[in-house]
Amino acid sequence: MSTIGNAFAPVRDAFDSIGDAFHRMNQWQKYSFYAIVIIALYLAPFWTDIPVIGPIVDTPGTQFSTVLNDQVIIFVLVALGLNVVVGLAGLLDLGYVGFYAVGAYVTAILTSAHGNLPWLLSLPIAVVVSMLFGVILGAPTLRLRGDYLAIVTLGFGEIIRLTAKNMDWLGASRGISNIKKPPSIFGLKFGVIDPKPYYYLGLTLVLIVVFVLHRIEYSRVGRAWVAIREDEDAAELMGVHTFKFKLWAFTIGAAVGGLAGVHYAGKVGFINPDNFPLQLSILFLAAVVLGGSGNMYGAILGGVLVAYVPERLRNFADKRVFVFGVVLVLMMVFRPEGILPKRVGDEHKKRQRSSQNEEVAQ
Amino acid sequence: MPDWLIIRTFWDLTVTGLALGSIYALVALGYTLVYGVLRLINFAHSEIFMVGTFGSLLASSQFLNIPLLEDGNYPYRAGMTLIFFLVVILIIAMVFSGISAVLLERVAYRPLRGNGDSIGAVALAFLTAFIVSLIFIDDTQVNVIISLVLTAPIAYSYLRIFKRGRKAPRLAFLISAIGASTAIAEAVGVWGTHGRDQYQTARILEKKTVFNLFGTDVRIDYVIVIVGALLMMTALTLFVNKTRLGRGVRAVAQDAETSRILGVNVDMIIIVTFALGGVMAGGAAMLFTLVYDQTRFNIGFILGVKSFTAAVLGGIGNLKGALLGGLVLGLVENYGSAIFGGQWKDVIAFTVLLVVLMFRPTGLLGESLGKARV
Amino acid sequence: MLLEVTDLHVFYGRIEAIKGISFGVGEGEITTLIGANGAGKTTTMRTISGVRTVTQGSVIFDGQDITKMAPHDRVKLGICQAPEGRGIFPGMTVRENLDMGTYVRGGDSAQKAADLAHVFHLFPRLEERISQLGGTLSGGEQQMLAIGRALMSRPRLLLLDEPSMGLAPMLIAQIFEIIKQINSEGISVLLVEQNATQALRVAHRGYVLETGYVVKDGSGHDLLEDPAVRAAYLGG
Amino acid sequence: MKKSVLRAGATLLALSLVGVACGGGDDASGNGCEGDLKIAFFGALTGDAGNLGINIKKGLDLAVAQHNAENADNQLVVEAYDSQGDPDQAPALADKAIADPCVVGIVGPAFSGESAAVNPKFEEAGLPIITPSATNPDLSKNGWDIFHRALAGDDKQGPGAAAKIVADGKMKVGVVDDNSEYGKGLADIVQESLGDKAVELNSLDPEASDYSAIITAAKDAGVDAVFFGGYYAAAGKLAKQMADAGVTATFYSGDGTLDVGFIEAAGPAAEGAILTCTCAPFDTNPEFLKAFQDANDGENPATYAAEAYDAASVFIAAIKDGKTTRADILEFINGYDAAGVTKQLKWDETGEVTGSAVYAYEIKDGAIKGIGLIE
Repeated sequence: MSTIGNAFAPVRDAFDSIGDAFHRMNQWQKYSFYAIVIIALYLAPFWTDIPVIGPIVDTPGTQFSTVLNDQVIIFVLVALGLNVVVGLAGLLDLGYVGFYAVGAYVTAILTSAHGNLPWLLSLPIAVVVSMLFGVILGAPTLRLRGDYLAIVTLGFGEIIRLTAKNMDWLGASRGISNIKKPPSIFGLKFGVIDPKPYYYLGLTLVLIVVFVLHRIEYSRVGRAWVAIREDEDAAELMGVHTFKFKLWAFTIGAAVGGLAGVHYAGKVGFINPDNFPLQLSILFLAAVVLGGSGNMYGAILGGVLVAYVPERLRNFADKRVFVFGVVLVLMMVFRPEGILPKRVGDEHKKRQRSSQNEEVAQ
Repeated sequence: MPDWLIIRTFWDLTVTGLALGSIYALVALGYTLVYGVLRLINFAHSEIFMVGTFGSLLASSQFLNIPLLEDGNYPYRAGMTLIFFLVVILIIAMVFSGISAVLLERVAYRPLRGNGDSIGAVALAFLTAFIVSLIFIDDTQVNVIISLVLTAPIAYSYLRIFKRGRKAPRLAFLISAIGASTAIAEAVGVWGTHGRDQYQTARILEKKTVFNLFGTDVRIDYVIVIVGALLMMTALTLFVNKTRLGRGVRAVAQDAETSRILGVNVDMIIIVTFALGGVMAGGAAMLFTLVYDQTRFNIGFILGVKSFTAAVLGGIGNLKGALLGGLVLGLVENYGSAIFGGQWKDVIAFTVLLVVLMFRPTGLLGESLGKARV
Repeated sequence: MLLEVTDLHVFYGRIEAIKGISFGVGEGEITTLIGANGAGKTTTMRTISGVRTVTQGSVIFDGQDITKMAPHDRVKLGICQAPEGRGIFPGMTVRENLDMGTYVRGGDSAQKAADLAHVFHLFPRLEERISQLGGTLSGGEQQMLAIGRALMSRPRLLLLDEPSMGLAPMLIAQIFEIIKQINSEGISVLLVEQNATQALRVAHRGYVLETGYVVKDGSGHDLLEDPAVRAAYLGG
Repeated sequence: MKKSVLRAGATLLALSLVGVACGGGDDASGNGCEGDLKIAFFGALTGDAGNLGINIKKGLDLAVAQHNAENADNQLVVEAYDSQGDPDQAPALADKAIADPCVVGIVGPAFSGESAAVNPKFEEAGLPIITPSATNPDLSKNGWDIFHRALAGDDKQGPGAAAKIVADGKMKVGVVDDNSEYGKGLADIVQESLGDKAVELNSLDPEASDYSAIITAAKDAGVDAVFFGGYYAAAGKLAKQMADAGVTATFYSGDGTLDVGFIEAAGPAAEGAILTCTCAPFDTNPEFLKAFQDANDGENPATYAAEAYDAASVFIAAIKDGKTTRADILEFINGYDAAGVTKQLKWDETGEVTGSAVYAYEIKDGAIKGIGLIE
């Protein structure tokens, strides 16, 4: 039997060779490349005005720049956070929407329902509270393995949503309105209609998160995560304090999820429990795995796709969720590691691919 | 004794809790069987149940031609006719669920095991052509025709890709499952005759009280559900423990590699496993429509999450655990609702799960399909 | 020859584990493959059982080409293996484990009872443990169970992968006695062993494997006497 | 290879800059509309609550079609924004509507939840809205100038429903809701109005299948009526399961249940159920009824269709009056006072329609029958 992987090998090789080309660039070239990409991204709300590209990227029925912020930025932030939990530490979290909800609710409570803090001040508080929730959920449950953790986290997400729905103090099913907006700065007015300032803010948050996560990933903590993901028992034997690092993964993931919630609450100004359904957790997970679990840039791409494609496909409004489901299956059948799989050393890569060839019935 | 609602209505809550719990348990069996054999959360199992409810809907409305109402009243049947109708509906629901479970395995899982075959390739090819044609034309009939034409060449190339197949990582199975689940539910929601609305199923069983339990009237449909579920579960346990294929299922669950060496056809066993889970879900679906006489495209989701919770609560991979978990969950939900109010029902269910797993990390009865014995 | 393996190549992903070996097992003979860890012995066994796919080469059993045959069809032909590490189903009783040996064959209960009696005759310990779970047996008992289970399939060719691994010397001697006895009943045996001395002593024919190649072959007796083999595998 | 990566990035950047240059920050709120003016539908056409949105759009379509037939030189277009009733999806649609200068009025948003999410946007854009169905009382308390309701809110309906229940001689009323913004809001008002006649039975999950725990509590309390705040699908399941469990209490519910879907779901158990709505019975205005039937293959207008027709008529009246900008139309609406098919259309400063009424309906022989005004 041929052992050369699947028919997407050319695609994978293309990605690999782009990656290799990138790695061969010198410092100066790399930085200018980053700069170009980042500037282009900041200009994304105007892409629809570009002659040929505009009609291709524009979303029918919905405002492109609103989609960029409300859907794409939120999904990218969340995917980045969830990637730490699922992709790096290998912990299957089906209730990640819970942290997103915590971030949004803390902001809502502090700036509207029970307080009058400015949005900016609520941000660090909400992030810290989200991390606390990460610890609260993680500490008792991280001893559970794989699929048990999945259902427990799923339950956690539901508990958060239902608690918000049933407690008057949290606005119950009415939700919380009049959430404060981010402060106007550099001439950017954070109003109700124009989504562009929120997008700039969101993109900035994404870049900061990417930078921070990048640092963490290549630190001792990141290496410990990889060790846990590959073989938890072996990691434990090697002296990695697995519980501590798993908890860290959970907490950092929660912080990013919470941050996304803060950004969302500040943008929409009104939240209610129905904004945080269980299905959203599943979409978040789909984003991470679709893009390439374990690779930050894969997670970003996955977030963009899962958020953007259904909006782009609004033409066949009621069939787009069906199409999305089928696309997920097809993607997993033909590119199971995601679009941008995690990049590993060449030797390691070979070993990994060959071990995936083992034909054991799972 | 304090005069609490839960105490006043204890037996009432118990009967209805056991009935709902029996349905949870039957669906939980599907999760547990597949998990036991493949170590895979078959996320789309909930939709297998949903398909079963539509199977019983079609059975009563199309095959048996029973109207929803006769002169403004339910079309009750009695005696042998009733039994015959119920059996026909049960079998058709089981066939619907069983076949869809097996198809699901072929399309969404088997190719990921690096083992795809022509049925999976054809189905995936058809779906590919269909969604691609959807982008250009939004007319279902035309789409179907285009897709049928394009199926063969695409299937051929898919089959070639399968041939070079390799095994996908675990997470990919879960996402594929989620995708399949979404697609199945949405397909019914989009192309079903009532779309996303509720469907009513004909009620042929008059819901009479059959006996009185500590002052609570127990209705015939609840008795049928509980007894039916127990019978089906016993049949399944006997099958798994006493038959050759059943032994194969247990063997693969415990050690797939050795099973192959001893001549067990693992692919065959996986099909059997999905079929068994599907048949149980079909039975659950028939019992469900018997009590609630309605269904909907998204009916599987909540019930699926609950049943999966039940499976984990009892110990996933463990047949007795599925039964115990289902019944416990049904009861806990009902008692909890009486104490804290219905809106906290799901919170209570998940909290119980959390607490149980903290003290017993592999559920009430622990894992392992192989160890599940009568 | 009952089993003839010709120019066998097997890959694990991109790594070639077996690089073209040829050997045979004669009808009614005990044949042994000896070699160090990683020489490819277990891979060879799994290939003969059909669990691993062959990249190149052929496997002929009793004149029939079985290179591409599914594992369960090979068991039907009479090839059965007691795998490395014994592969006992931990959640099944001894009786159920033995029944798994007849999984493919099916057969009537009288036949099964006779086979069971035969296995219990060879391994009286198993009868004592009949309703105990496989996972609770000792290492020696598990090995007996693995061999017994393979015998239940009424094999023409019994594949034994490291039957002496992890056992006390007393038990090892006992196991090899039983292998001889099984062979004397007309069952051909392919034996893979690190314990080369014992293996060559009972074997009619032996092959020495090194990193995917056959480096030497001959009768069991000749190999035992071969100075190079002695130096490398027999501890002087 | 490395060059090409850089080049691709640079191209993207250049294109973006071109985009900025020719995009120009045009503001949407002016009347820069080229082409026909649009009246937009905003709400669910697909998704779980699609039925109600479809009713509304039919009313809107009828009004616009009548206008277009009579005024060949002044054609209007109906633009539909299908939010699926989801507050998460609504903002991007609202922004699109705001950015389209031709959209001068909105019939919607259909639901209370999405209204809370997007009405602040419409307010800031000065885009007038008339909702034919969002009845949550809090909506009119936000000081939105653009906000108008074509029917009374639940603060009118709730006391009306309670009055009807009391008038029917019920002494012990179990109050249940579906824990939605609309359902819980309405149920709370009903419960408050009923005072000590009410027995709180808490909330149910509309997506769940089994309501036996709540029914057990209702049985235990010995209620002679049950009021349900929520939508028709859950109402049908609840009514049926209550009947199965031998609860003989009369079933009451609000406008969310006023749909044939309720009768379908509840079967014979729906008989005798009393529903309230601040919307008018479909046959209130024979002229409208006939026009609607003619346009829809003899189908009767369902819940909110007449209110949507009224809402659209007000926008059309403004446009006929020569108003073409959002600001002018808004001013026109705020000063409007004329009879519609359902009621006199005149709004107070909070956007509540004056002179509204609560109607009662009964399910009889498998159909919805209006049984008149509740005093």
